[in-house]
Amino acid sequence: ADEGPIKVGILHSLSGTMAISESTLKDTMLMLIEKQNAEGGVMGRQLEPVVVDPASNWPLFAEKARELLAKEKVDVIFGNWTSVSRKSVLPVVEELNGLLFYPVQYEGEESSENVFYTGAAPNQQAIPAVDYLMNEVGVKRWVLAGTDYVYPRTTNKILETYLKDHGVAQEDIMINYTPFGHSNWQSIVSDIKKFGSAGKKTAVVSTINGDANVPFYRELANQGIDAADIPVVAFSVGEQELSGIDTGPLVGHLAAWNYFMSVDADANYDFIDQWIEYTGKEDAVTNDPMEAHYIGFNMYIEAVKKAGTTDVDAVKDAIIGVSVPNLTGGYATMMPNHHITKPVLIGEIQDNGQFSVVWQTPSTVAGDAWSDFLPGSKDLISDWRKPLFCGNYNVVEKTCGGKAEVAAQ
Amino acid sequence: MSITRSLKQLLMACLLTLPALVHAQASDEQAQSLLKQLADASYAEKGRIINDIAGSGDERARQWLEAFADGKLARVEEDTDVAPADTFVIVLENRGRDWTVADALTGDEIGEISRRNLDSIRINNALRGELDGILSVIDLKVDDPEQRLAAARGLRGSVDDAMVENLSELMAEEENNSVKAALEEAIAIYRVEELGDVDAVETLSGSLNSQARAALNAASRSDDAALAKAAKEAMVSIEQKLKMNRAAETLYFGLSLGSVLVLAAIGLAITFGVMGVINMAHGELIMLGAYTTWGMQQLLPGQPGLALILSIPAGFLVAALAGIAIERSVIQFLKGRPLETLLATFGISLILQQLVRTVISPLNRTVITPEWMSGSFMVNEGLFLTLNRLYIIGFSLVVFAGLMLIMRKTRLGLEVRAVTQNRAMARSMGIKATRVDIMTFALGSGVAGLAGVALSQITNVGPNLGQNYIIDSFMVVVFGGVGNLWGTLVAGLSLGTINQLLEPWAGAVLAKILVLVFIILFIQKRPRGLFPQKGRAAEG
Amino acid sequence: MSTTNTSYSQSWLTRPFTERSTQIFLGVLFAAMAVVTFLHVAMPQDSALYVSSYTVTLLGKYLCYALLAVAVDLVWGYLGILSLGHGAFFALGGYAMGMYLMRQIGDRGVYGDPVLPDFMVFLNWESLPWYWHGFDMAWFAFVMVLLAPGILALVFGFLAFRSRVTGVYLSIITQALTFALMLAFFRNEMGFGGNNGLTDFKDILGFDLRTDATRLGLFLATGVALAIGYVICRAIVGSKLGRVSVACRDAEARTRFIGYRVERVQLFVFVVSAMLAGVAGSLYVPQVGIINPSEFSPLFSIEIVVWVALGGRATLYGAVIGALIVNYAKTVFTGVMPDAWLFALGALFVLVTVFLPKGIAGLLPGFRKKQQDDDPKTTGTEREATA
Amino acid sequence: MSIMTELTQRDRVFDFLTPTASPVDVRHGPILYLEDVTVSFDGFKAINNLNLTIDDGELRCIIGPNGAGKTTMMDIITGKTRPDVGSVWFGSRHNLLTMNEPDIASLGIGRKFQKPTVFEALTVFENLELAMAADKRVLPTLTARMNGETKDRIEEVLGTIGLTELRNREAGILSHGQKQWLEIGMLLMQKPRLLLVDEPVAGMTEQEMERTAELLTSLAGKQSVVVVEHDMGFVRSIARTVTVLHQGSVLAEGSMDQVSNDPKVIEVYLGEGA
Amino acid sequence: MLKIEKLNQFYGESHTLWDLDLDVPKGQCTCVMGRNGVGKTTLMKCVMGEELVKDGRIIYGGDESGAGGEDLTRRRLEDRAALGIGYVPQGRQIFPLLTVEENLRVGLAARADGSKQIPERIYELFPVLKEMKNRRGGDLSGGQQQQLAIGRALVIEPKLLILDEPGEGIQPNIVAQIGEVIRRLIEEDNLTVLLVEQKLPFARKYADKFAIMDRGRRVAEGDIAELSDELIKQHLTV
Ligand SMILES: Nc1ncnc2c1ncn2[C@@H]1O[C@H](COP(=O)(O)OP(=O)(O)OP(=O)(O)O)[C@@H](O)[C@H]1O
Ligand SMILES: Nc1ncnc2c1ncn2[C@@H]1O[C@H](COP(=O)(O)OP(=O)(O)OP(=O)(O)O)[C@@H](O)[C@H]1O
Ligand SMILES: NC(N)=O
Ligand SMILES: [Mg+2]
Ligand SMILES: [Mg+2]
Repeated sequence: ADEGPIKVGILHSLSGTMAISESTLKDTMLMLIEKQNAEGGVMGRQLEPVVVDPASNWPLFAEKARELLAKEKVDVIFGNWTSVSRKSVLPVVEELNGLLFYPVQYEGEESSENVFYTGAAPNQQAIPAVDYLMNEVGVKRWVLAGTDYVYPRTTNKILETYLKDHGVAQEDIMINYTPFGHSNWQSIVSDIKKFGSAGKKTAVVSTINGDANVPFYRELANQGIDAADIPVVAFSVGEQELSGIDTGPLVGHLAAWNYFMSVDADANYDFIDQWIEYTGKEDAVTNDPMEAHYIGFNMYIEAVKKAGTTDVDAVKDAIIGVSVPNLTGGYATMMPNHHITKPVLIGEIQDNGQFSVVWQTPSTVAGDAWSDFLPGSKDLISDWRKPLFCGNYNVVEKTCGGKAEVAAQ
Repeated sequence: MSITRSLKQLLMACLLTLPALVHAQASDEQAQSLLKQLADASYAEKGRIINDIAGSGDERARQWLEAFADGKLARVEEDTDVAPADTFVIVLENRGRDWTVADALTGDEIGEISRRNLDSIRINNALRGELDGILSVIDLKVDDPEQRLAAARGLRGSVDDAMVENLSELMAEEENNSVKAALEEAIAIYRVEELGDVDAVETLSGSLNSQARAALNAASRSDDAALAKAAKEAMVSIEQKLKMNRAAETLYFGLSLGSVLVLAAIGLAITFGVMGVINMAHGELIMLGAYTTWGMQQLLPGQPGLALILSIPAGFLVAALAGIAIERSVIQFLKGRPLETLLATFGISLILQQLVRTVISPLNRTVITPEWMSGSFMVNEGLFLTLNRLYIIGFSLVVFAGLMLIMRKTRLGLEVRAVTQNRAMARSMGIKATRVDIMTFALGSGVAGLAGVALSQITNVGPNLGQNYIIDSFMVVVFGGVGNLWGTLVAGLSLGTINQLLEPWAGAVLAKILVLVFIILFIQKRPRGLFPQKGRAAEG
Repeated sequence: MSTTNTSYSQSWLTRPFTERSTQIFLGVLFAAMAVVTFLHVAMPQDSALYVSSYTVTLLGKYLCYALLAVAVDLVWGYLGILSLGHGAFFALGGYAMGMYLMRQIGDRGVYGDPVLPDFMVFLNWESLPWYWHGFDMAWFAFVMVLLAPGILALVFGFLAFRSRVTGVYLSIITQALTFALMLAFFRNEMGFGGNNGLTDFKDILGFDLRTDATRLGLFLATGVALAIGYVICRAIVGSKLGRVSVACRDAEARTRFIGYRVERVQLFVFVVSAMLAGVAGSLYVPQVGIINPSEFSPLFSIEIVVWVALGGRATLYGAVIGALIVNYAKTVFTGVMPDAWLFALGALFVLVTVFLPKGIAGLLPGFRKKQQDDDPKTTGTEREATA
Repeated sequence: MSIMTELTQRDRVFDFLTPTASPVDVRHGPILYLEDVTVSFDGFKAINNLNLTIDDGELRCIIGPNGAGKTTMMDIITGKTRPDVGSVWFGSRHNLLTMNEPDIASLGIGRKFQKPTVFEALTVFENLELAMAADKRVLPTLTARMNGETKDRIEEVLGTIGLTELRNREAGILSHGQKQWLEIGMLLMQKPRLLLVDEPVAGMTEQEMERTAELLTSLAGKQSVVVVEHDMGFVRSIARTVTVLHQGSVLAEGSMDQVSNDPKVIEVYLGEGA
Repeated sequence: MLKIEKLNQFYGESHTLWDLDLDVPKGQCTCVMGRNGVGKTTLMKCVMGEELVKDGRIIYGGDESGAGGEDLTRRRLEDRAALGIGYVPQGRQIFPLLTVEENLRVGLAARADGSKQIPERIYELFPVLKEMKNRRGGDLSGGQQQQLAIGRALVIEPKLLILDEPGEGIQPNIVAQIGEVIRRLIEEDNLTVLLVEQKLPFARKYADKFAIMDRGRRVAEGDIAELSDELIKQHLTV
């Protein structure tokens, strides 16, 4: 209904293992909503946040999504971090025709009519990072280390194909998976050290997630692996993760993101000031998923204005093509595949827990829902505009993948 | 690379001819212009400018280069109260929104400037590597032999034609044998790699240094048959040593993982093993210890080592007090209902976790590793024992010994066992059971706090810390045999070792699964753990 | 005394129906199901009394948990086996059902592969692993719902009980079991979808899972399953075997000396309980729409035990009450006080333990004093049959 | 209903599960032989080369100092403790050392423990019910129904042990002496061929002792009974043959008079005053 | 030494002790008798403080009439040992996983003189305890455990010794010895003994006074010499 406040569901874990990452995103949303309301809301309507705690429990994510959509009747949801939580929520959002903005870098291989992916797809993070290491740093030997779940698995699969396409031999690739929260990195780091002492420049591409990073970096430092010898480029370590690590010994290790807190742009400084004021903590940090929410939120606002309503279908249509400023001085555009355009930045860790950008893509990169480097998906594209209106259109077979019944409509 | 080479050459020359670098001071305009070039240059050009700066002979050069290497050389973008635009500054404190800076030219602290208004001069790993090389060449000449040794070791694999002659001279003059040997090795690597010198292979045989090995490795694939043969022979003896090293390393990893398990479990061996409280909040008590360390470091900024040492008593105290609070408020009402302690302590653990999230932060906290605990202890060139874990092994043994003493040799030990075995009877023998309960629970909790202090040095300090250790802790206590402290020690160490033995060929995930399966099967063989309570009393 | 001696002469299966507590339980359960159905079907959507399908599904989920809790109470309350790994059986039943549901997707997955589930296409699996065969057939999957947890419990229990593993030792190896399974299922190589597990189900037995009717059907099926599970447990507990179980719980060695093969009693009850847990898991999966290795998490299994303890151990209905209350509290608290709900839940656990030693069931009228609350077995210092 | 009953009793057809219960072979006289049995705990020989034979239908008293090994001997017979060496036969067919506790119990060896152990959470009635001789396999136990006959039997035993009034009380609250009686009752319910009774009259009054004596003597003949007791009055009142154990082996054996005048027995056990 | 007045005790609903009076004179051995389940052990537990009493008084110390004594009902269980009360409970209640020596040492804390040594006298009395010093209490035979329980109570050198069927399970010559010890302690150390005993010969031989209980009440008392067959028949047979 187009009256009363616009209800914004916030579906981030505030307890359990993921609270470490997700709880700031809840605060980010609250801050953005507060600011928007202070500016008069949207079309004269105020925004009203509805916060729930899915408690890092995947089925609970689905339940809470249903609660938000069916019971609270929210107009849009911002939420999720892990892929599994998104997978859990996805059927609910599709069934109840909701809108979900997902702010975290992920493995791709998905495009839902109801989900907007404001984090990076692999081609917006992993591939450019590897390009950088290969071309600028001259890395010849690769360690792909990740937590054992689907995002690292897929990313590494893509990278493995990509590296081999670029002439890297099998024996120059070492792949290693560890469980969530892995804390004993001694022998793995020792293996990396050995792998790296073969005389060729070696780098570690890390998709290690969350809590496992602190002990990992500590072990690196203690075993004397220096960024100058074997740099580690991480896709899941941002300012927030660094705020829990003694960064002294990590200076020079890398991360690839679409945003860094240290980026020298006015929009960014404003955002940081706003965040510091909102949290009341001088040492509060911002990070990439926060930027993704910032972008997603603004895109949603623009789309609602454009559509003139919060009606889900209208917003879905309106949002494609919407462009809003990002925090790094450029613009982000919502593409027809529900992914957005992003610049890719490579940063080196500084001793103050910040990244210093050492490289960035010359222009923004559009997110790819389906990877070009996986056999199952290289022929798939996604386009949610009519007449195609399909999340997984096979350009070879000219069919709309598994959604045969949708195509038939 | 050639730029650096010439720079090195220059440095080497200075080094050998002059007692120290001549200190001249270039004019400030010159310096300003150099710094401006550095700031505006692309990464590729920055190398050359470093060269110019180092070669300028300006005594401030080293300061600039170090600041640059640390990413702390910056330019003021717009006029401010403290400095006009385009002033080059060295950032002294780079946290928060306003940074404290010093004028790069005068070296004087000039005040705070908003980060918005500072443009850091960018550096990357490649440049930093080169800078390190330059600085280490300079270090070859210092008085401290340790520093010289480090510099000489650092040179291995990076010697080039430009340096080799000077290095040889330096080696001849060197008095310290270790430094001399390191220099010799550095030169030999160069000779094997670049000149294919068979004689130099001799020097390298037996060396465990990875650069030396890489050189030999390459040489063994050389077309020169004599060289290849010699290199292969040298490799054999190295491989032998490496095998030994690897075995020792695995053992060390195992013991260190084991000692972490022991530390985490040992408090539980008291509260659960001896008192019979199924203490699900044990992990959160560990967490409190870890947060105490963080708190201490906040209280004593800049003294992480002292803070860490003070955290040992403080962590014990905090966790012990929390333990007493738990005992008094809940556990004491559950006498004779041991299973329900599970329910209550589970609730307590939820509360404690959320308390930390609410009061402190849901995010991890930074605990700094003091200097003396970071890095490794070198046994030989191929075997390094990480210091933090070395300390933890020692610490866990000390904690264990202390507990053992308390439980075996003091009155409390006897009384707590009597109370848990037959509370009513113990009381009729005059034992103040309530006091014993409090003290024992406090002891167990305090030891959990100690574990937290230690764990803060290897893992996250965050609200989930406890959750990550609770399952393992129960596993260790039970595997060792409930109520047997020795059992906890042996169980922890052996599970750690088994895990590390399996990990190289099974991978981390499968190794962990195999350890769990091993525990399940082992318990079939010994249904009461490693050190069971034997005899009539236990069997029933 | 509700176990009057006269009831001993009844057949084990009919006895529960003559018991007051079972009659009340079934009455309340079926009445609640009827009311929910009526309010859902007959009330207009905007009525205050309307029960939305969201609520129906939520209730269905609670009932699954209730059945799981009953299964745990059977082994813990009456047999003295504190299983800290019952989540494993629940999850296995869930996976069996999930595999069926995955196969039902057919070519409607994102990659449109008619046989391979999406995650396999995605990770380049060439063909269906052998253990996935047969799950396209409902009957097979439903048999596996019972067999997978049943066989695991049989093998595990056979080993453990034969070796006379008891008390905390047993508890901890059940925990190790579920922990190991969790790690194993996390591995993508296992072929169960790794951490993402199985999702995106479309229909069950030909009914679209997204329709309200199917949801209601699943809710009712769960209610019936709970009723049957409850009656089975009651029947076992009220039979002579139930009394032997209690005997094993309190004095295992002594039970052997009067001629009972304790390990077989334990094995039987354990397997029955595991199967019930499996059924609960299988009904849970289509209702929540996902099964993933976190159901194997040791902390989840501990939580189940907490529900039972909170509700009141060794009563069966206490387990149901505990599961319903805790999970309802979670739903409410995570919604209304997202930042502080753990305080509330934690405090609930603590307060119940301290002030309601018999659990919440202890508040009910007619609660039997006979229910023993503490079990010397699991303290590790059992004293029995000693010289 | 009848179908249900039918169904539930179907498992009775699984006859192949029934162990072919071979009757105890006592054609050669003795029902229990212990030969050269030795058991040691951490090097301490609790039973040392023990030889003992109990005849079918015999009532045997075993006495001996504390720690002589009497309870340990019972542990060995019932399968609780495995001897280091030696052999133990029940009748001439069953080697008890190869069997576990429930098998031995089902063969017909019942035991009363020195420290009374009953099922504390179960009522007195239920304690007796469980002990009752019956098919003790899992499914038969599950489907077991109580008929009038068994109920009468339980009531009868309840009367014998004087706990009729407490039949529905939990066994855990019984006093020490009452538990002793309950254990004797459980033993009676088991109808074993061989009863091993460890200190039955500890804590009983004189008069109860007399009742116990009567009870045990009445059982002898049909069943074999081995009684361990320190109360000489009681032993004297029931004893036919008395065996004296000392330090794990037989010190003396014979009638009560013979034994009580044996100087060795007097020295280590009875004392001058007895 | 111990004066019990109008003691009432309940187990939940069931009223176990009824208005019970009992006098235990100093320096004598008072024997409580009664059939199974009449409440003897319960009475002992009340004196020790293991069970709560509903009402009534237990006066310890003081003179004949109890004046100057202390009301035990208000004392916690653990304080009673320090007052000099030693307890040998029914069923032994030794600490099964402590060694024999540790079992004995447990009592040392309650000793008035603060000695840390186990009195040699105990080993003299029960040589088997010395022999088995390092064995776990739970591994001992029944009779050995009983001896340990008595030895443990003597460690605190009590002024009042409560013995609940001490002879149970002990070989005859040692039973006799225990009797002798009791007498000796009474005579030499002016010990007061409260004894529960079913065995008449033992009671007759070593006790000074008797009290008979029935269904929670005291039904008879007097000097041991007055314990007639009639009383026995009336109260001790079924
Ligand atoms: N598990 C064990 N470990 C060590 N010693 C044991 C163990 N079991 C029994 N003993 C010792 O073996 C001896 C025999 O014990 P047992 O219980 O058989 O004696 P008993 O003849 O029954 O004595 P009582 O008349 O006192 O009951 C005792 O000295 C006892 O301490
Ligand atoms: N914990 C309890 N709860 C309820 N009733 C109990 C409890 N303990 C004992 N009783 C009951 O109280 C009564 C007295 O028990 P008590 O142990 O004092 O008897 P007793 O005189 O010592 O007998 P015995 O000679 O057999 O040792 C008994 O009827 C017993 O069933
Ligand atoms: N999408 C992730 N990082 O799980
Ligand atoms: Mg004995
Ligand atoms: Mg008594």
